Amino acid sequence: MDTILVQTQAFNAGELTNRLASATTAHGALVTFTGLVRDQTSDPVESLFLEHYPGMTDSALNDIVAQAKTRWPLGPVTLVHRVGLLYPGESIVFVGVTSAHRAEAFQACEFLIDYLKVKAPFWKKETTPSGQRWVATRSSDNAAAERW
Amino acid sequence: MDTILVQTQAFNAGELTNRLASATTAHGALVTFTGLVRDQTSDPVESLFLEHYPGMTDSALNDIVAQAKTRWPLGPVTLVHRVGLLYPGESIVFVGVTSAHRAEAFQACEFLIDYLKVKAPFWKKETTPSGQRWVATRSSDNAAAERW
Amino acid sequence: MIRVLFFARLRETLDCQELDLDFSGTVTELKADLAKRGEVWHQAFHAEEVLVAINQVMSKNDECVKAGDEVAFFPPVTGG
Amino acid sequence: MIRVLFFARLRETLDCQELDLDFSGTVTELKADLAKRGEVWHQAFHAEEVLVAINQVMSKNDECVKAGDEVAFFPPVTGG
Repeated sequence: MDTILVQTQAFNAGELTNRLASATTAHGALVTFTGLVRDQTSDPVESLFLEHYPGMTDSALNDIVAQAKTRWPLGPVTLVHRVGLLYPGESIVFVGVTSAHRAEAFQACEFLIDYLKVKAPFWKKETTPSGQRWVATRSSDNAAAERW
Repeated sequence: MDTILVQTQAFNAGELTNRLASATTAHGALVTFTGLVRDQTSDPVESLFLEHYPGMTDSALNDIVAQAKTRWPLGPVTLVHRVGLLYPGESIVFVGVTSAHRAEAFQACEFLIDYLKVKAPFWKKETTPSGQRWVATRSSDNAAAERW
Repeated sequence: MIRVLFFARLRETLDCQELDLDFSGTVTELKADLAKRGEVWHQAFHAEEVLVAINQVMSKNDECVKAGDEVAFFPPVTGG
Repeated sequence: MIRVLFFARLRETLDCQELDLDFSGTVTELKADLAKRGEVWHQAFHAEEVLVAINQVMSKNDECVKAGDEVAFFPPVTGG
């Protein structure tokens, strides 16, 4: 019923959205988050490499989804994260949550991405015209995760 | 750049999601809300009729989107609301918001649907085995809109 | 003349979609006039919450209605 | 024997992906041992924030590592 995937292939956020929408008629609210590779203007990102800890990512994502399900009454949940080489405009992560009411769906979706950002073992390395650099942690991400 | 529509035809939430995702590479966060006709088990909804005030809905939706844009730095926004006859499992409303950062995208998306729920002239009438009934306002909807 | 519109449950209760009236005054005064049209009208404007839009913008009871305006009365909205 | 893994910037800094070691003790003690492997190792484990997972679960410095465990060290995560 839930879909939790870590994959090198591109995914289609719209298809994942529609699959969730048709997965249940008992849950009237569907909230999705899609994170995309941004094309910054100052030092443009040419590509992004997403490294991960293969043995741990699956269990970390499953654990985060399980936590969300103890906190809110949710229907089907989809969580897909890409690894490997990505280009601007491509989708990195998709989080889709269904629930009977919208407040719960919004909260659970934001919780999932906030927790994923600080608890799942993925690391981004950007290639720009001035070279390669590991993306630094944003303190706002820690603050966001600590709210829950 | 924004898409604001009131229509009798069904819409495809996934297609709207993908269109927003490809509309911008400057905004890395995309949050969508889809509201679906629920199939309740107690007194099952056979169909839903959505009445609206045609002259006013467009301006009300445009005004709500304009308000969101003064509050948060947003990229393209999509808001589609169906009217007329709908069946369980069909989508009633789609709200899609892009922003550079996810917190703003989540807030703006929830603001838009919260405001729409109390400020846009749509009314739902359900047909169930026990007859037709106008859907009652939920006090939680007023509370949700007053938060902002 | 003003045009008065009714929507949803209110339209059904009153069995009336639209009226053209000679009127100028506040929304409160307009409601009082309409309530005199019969028992059903009295009930509808006194027992239930009725929202108003003037020229397609949500308005308040103390606002003024003038010739040429479109005034719409309806129950609390339930879209989304 | 334990297996020690390094990821991302830390793996690059240490130029090391994986080690097999004879060790038992706390994570803090393991870090101290690793820091003795050279200047780069000393710097990496003292100057920067290093997270640890034992058997693929996020762990703390005071937790114990025993034979057969997989211990991973890495910088703060930046996925999503």
